[in-house]
Amino acid sequence: MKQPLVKIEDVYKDYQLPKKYLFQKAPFFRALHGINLELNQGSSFGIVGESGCGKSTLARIVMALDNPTSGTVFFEGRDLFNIPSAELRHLRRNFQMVFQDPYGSLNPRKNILGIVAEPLDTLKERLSFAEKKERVSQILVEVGLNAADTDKFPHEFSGGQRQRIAIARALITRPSLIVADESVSALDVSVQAQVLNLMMDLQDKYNLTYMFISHDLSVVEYVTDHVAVIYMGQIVEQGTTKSLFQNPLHPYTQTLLRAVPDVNPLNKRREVKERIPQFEMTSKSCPFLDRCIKATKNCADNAPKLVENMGHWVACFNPDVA
Amino acid sequence: MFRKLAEVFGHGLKNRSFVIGGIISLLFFLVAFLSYFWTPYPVEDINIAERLLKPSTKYLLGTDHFGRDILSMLIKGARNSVIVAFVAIGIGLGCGVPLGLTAAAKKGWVNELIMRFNDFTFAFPSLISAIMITAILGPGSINSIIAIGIFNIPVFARVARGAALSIWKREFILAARSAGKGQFKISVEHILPNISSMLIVQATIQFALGILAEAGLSYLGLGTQPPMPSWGKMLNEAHTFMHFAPQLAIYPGAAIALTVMGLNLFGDGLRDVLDPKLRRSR
Amino acid sequence: MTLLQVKDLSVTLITAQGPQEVISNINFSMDAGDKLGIVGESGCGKSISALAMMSLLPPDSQTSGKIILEDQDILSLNSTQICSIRGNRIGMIFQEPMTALNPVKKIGAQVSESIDLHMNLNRKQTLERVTELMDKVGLAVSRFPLNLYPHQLSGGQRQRVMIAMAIACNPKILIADEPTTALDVTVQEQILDLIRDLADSSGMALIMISHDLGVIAQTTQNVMVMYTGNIVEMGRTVDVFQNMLHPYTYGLFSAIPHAGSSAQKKRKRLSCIPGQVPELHLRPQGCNFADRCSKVSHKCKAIEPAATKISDQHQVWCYHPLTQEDKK
Amino acid sequence: MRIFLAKRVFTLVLTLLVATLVVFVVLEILPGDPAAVMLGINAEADTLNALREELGLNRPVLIRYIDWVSDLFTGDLGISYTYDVPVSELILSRITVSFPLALLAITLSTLIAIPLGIIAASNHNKPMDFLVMSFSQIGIAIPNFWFAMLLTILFSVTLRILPAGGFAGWDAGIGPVLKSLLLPTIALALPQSAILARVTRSALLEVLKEDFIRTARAKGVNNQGTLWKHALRNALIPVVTIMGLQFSFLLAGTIIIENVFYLPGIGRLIFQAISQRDLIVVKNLVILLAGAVIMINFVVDVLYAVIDPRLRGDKDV
Repeated sequence: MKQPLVKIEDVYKDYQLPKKYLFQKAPFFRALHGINLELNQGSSFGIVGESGCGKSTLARIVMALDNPTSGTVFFEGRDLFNIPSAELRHLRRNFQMVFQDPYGSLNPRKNILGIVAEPLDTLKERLSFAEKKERVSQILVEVGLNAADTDKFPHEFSGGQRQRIAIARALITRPSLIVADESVSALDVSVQAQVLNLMMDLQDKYNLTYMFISHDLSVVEYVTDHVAVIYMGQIVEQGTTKSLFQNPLHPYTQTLLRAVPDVNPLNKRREVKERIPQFEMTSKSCPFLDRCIKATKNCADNAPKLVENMGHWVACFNPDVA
Repeated sequence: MFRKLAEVFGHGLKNRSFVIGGIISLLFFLVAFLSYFWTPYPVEDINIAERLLKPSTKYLLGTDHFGRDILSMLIKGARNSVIVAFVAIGIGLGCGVPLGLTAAAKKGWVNELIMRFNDFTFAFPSLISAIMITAILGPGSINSIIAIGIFNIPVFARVARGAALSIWKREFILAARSAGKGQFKISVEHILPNISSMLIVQATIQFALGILAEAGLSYLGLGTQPPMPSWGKMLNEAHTFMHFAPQLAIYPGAAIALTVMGLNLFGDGLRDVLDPKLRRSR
Repeated sequence: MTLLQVKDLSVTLITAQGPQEVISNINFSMDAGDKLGIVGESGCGKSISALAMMSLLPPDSQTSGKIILEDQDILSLNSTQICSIRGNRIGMIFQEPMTALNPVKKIGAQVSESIDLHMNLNRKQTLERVTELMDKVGLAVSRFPLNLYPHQLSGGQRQRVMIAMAIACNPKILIADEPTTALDVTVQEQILDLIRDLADSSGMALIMISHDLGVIAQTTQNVMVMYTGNIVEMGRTVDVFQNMLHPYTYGLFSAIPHAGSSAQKKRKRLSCIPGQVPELHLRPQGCNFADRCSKVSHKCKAIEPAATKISDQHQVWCYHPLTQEDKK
Repeated sequence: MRIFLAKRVFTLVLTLLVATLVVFVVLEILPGDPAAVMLGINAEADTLNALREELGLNRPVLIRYIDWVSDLFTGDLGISYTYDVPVSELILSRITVSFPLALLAITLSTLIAIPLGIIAASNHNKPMDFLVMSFSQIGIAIPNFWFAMLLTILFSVTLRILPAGGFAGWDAGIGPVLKSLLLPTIALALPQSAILARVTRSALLEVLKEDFIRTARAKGVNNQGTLWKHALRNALIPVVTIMGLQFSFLLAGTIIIENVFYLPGIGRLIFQAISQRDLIVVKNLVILLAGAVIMINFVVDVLYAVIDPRLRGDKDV
């Protein structure tokens, strides 16, 4: 079997919280709770969840910008958290990131050349200024900007153009993986469509792998071929986009999908029923217990593991098999 | 670089504080510079016969109790103020900014340590440090430089850290880290340029404060020593003659006030000139 | 009965490029109990028009036209009269629940403030009213005591406090400016339900401002689509969303990836509107959308189009409304 | 709130300890032989030895430090070399001048500054604002001792209605005391209030831009109401910060001002002690001043939490 490009292995991430009593052991917040994933070359993998579910933390760990508390990430078979830092720096040319905020992700004090060329430092060979400029101009054209834009500064561009610059920066080292953390969320729909199209074209051209993180389900459905739904730091459902979106099994996935307001005013939504939690939540319970309409005693006592069901994986004792 | 400076300057010309403050500050520096080449009379010349003269065409601002020319002493005193304030700013920037940048980059106990050090140094206003130093070394202008410089360190460290922390949260820092840049390189390449305008503004304010502090120390006799004239020292001497030559108290004080006001206005103007640019490009 | 009538409203703001007209001559009206949506991309003037109705624009802005609430022109009132309308006859909810509440005041005090200002109640009655309001927005006082501070609540809960504040004095109109943009979908769903239920049960009119077509579709009966300070299409939500006539409205709809796209065998490119929303000082002459429009003609570039009535309920500001053919 | 206080008290004690260490190192160890410093270069060997013996300088450094710190707790600070009276007595008698002066000054400056700041902010960009700002620019630029001299020239030399200096003493009654403290208080307070007014104004203007101010206005609160009920408390954090800082400047200020007006306070004492090289007095006075500043910083930190509930670290719902 072919080796996966990225292998996320049992990743936990805890953040310390401030103490509430003086002599208490510092409490922690578990942002990620045993995440296992494999991303194959050329695929686009979606990570879906609400704010605070840990999806951005996961992105940062995959990018080796943050250390997991336990577990690790393999990139092209190499353990990112167990290699010399010089090697990691060099390896970084192969995975790059496109961020959410087109205004915050470009240093306002640097010109476009400086911004886009920055990842070139991860290459082993040192490039001359002329070589850098040549490569930057080339990539700018590729993302739909002008080769002459190298001397301009970020504030001279609109939000959509800035996001193109960010894509150019991520692409300049010809990486195999691009992690896109809410990369189109801040854009207006008309611009969002342009940027999505660009990303799709680039994927076809360079056989890129995307890890596409978003809270926008319709965008994820459109862009990705595999998807994982994260709730409170755990994967609750995972599978091919097609099977997951057409046949969501986990109550949480269903809640998410149903909550998206339909653009057709004739498709009136059902009212949400008020749920009264019936079971006491413990550290062993299913994380979705207090919001689940199908919760049982079993769910309160044991956390379900991911099991295969109807062609994809779901962590639920009572999946909705229609 | 030059294009940017020219741009800032162009915006500045529309700002009243920037222009007025800039002109006053420039005059002050020119006068201080002038003292190296020329003063109307040598300030060491004691001429008891012509003591405590009122302003006249010979002595534009009159003479003091030793018959020294007040104008000459003011000109030379400007030089003294500039040097003390400059070196003290240098100490503050040189130690404070790296400390602040480190605290912002490292977080954890390093940050805690630096911040405690900061709070602690704040507990010793320059006058108290100067008193301690004088108590063991005896008075001298070096004292004032060290004392004011030490007090400047936590000021710059705080400004640098505060500004740096907000820059560290921005996404372009994550981008730089994904490009394999370490904390030091990021601090120098990304953080510093983005907080430099704040540091410059703070420096002009500290410059003004430094002049005030130096005057205070010299006034108490803890700072600059005779025969080098200083504005604070002149005020101290004027105090003795307050009852029959009150005019002596006017000039040095006015010189201090005008200079400090000029620098403060310039700092305010500079902040306004630099700020909207920052906001727009965010 | 006409509750609110906006006549020839124009707003000019002072920007970095000098004074710019951000809203040009918009006209609309609504009756008691109506639910009106305003939709458009950032910078189209949808929030500005809401702020104009509340007279909350920056002091250096210029406003012309009329905003008639029942029988009063809001734009002609002095500041005392305006204050007696705000929070009393018009309530408003803002986008950022995190920053829209005063961090150093207890939530109970923040909700009771508008009651104290506009209703003549004694302390006990005020407390009763606040308790009733908190119940209504789903923050029962038993679980959420009134002495909590905003930072102790989640985003959705804060937005509920905002809603309680806005409806405290039974306003005639509730303006919701992107009330759920900062919230997660599941929370958004609850907040939208709450707003709609409150409007239905009290007969209060609702102006829902959003960039999200789905939100507008699910909460409004009428809608106006705005682009760079102009209304480009207006009508019943069903008509506009099912049978859009302006190329811009159509462009908006085709640019969003639709649910069910994963069912298709081959991924299609998204159709998108070329170019970008022009900056205010770079708006073209004539129709503002001309530069990005597929059906542009010479006329579009010369003269701004006036309203074309398609039916009693449906108007479009375009010389070349789309036909069924165009949409294929 | 409790854990917050506990943490702060812990840092307070730690900072105070470090302060004693620094003062001890600078004044007792760095000079090498404090006795030599006190007596000057021409001192005889046996006089030096006698003084060393008296000061206990022959004992190990660590013991000396511990002794001093415990002395600080008991209040037995030794005997002044020049005045030949217990240092604690000396300090206590001088504090009766300095403390009222500092208190009067900070009160006066706050009473002037906060209203001025509010007036300026509520008349933003109007003539009143410009007037307040001009006052502030001038006030910041004027050194307090020069201002003190100008006041003396005007009220004592020219108008002859207030004393040019000296302290009437508490035995003379409250009237003469206030009369002798009036000019020093004004000289200290006005420049301070200039800074504080400016900070108050800019803090208010900053807060007035916040979203929740718009919310308040949307509720129908008028301009005065938003300013007083919503903006003011939020603006207090920077104002309190600056007030804390000003207190330390004020201490420094009193040293100068007491010398201008010949007031027998702590400032005058420390100045005299330095010129007489009375290290015992200097050491204890410096730690007193530094301790006062540290205490004020502590109070400011606690005030933050009183003003802003977010800083209390309370439990969430």
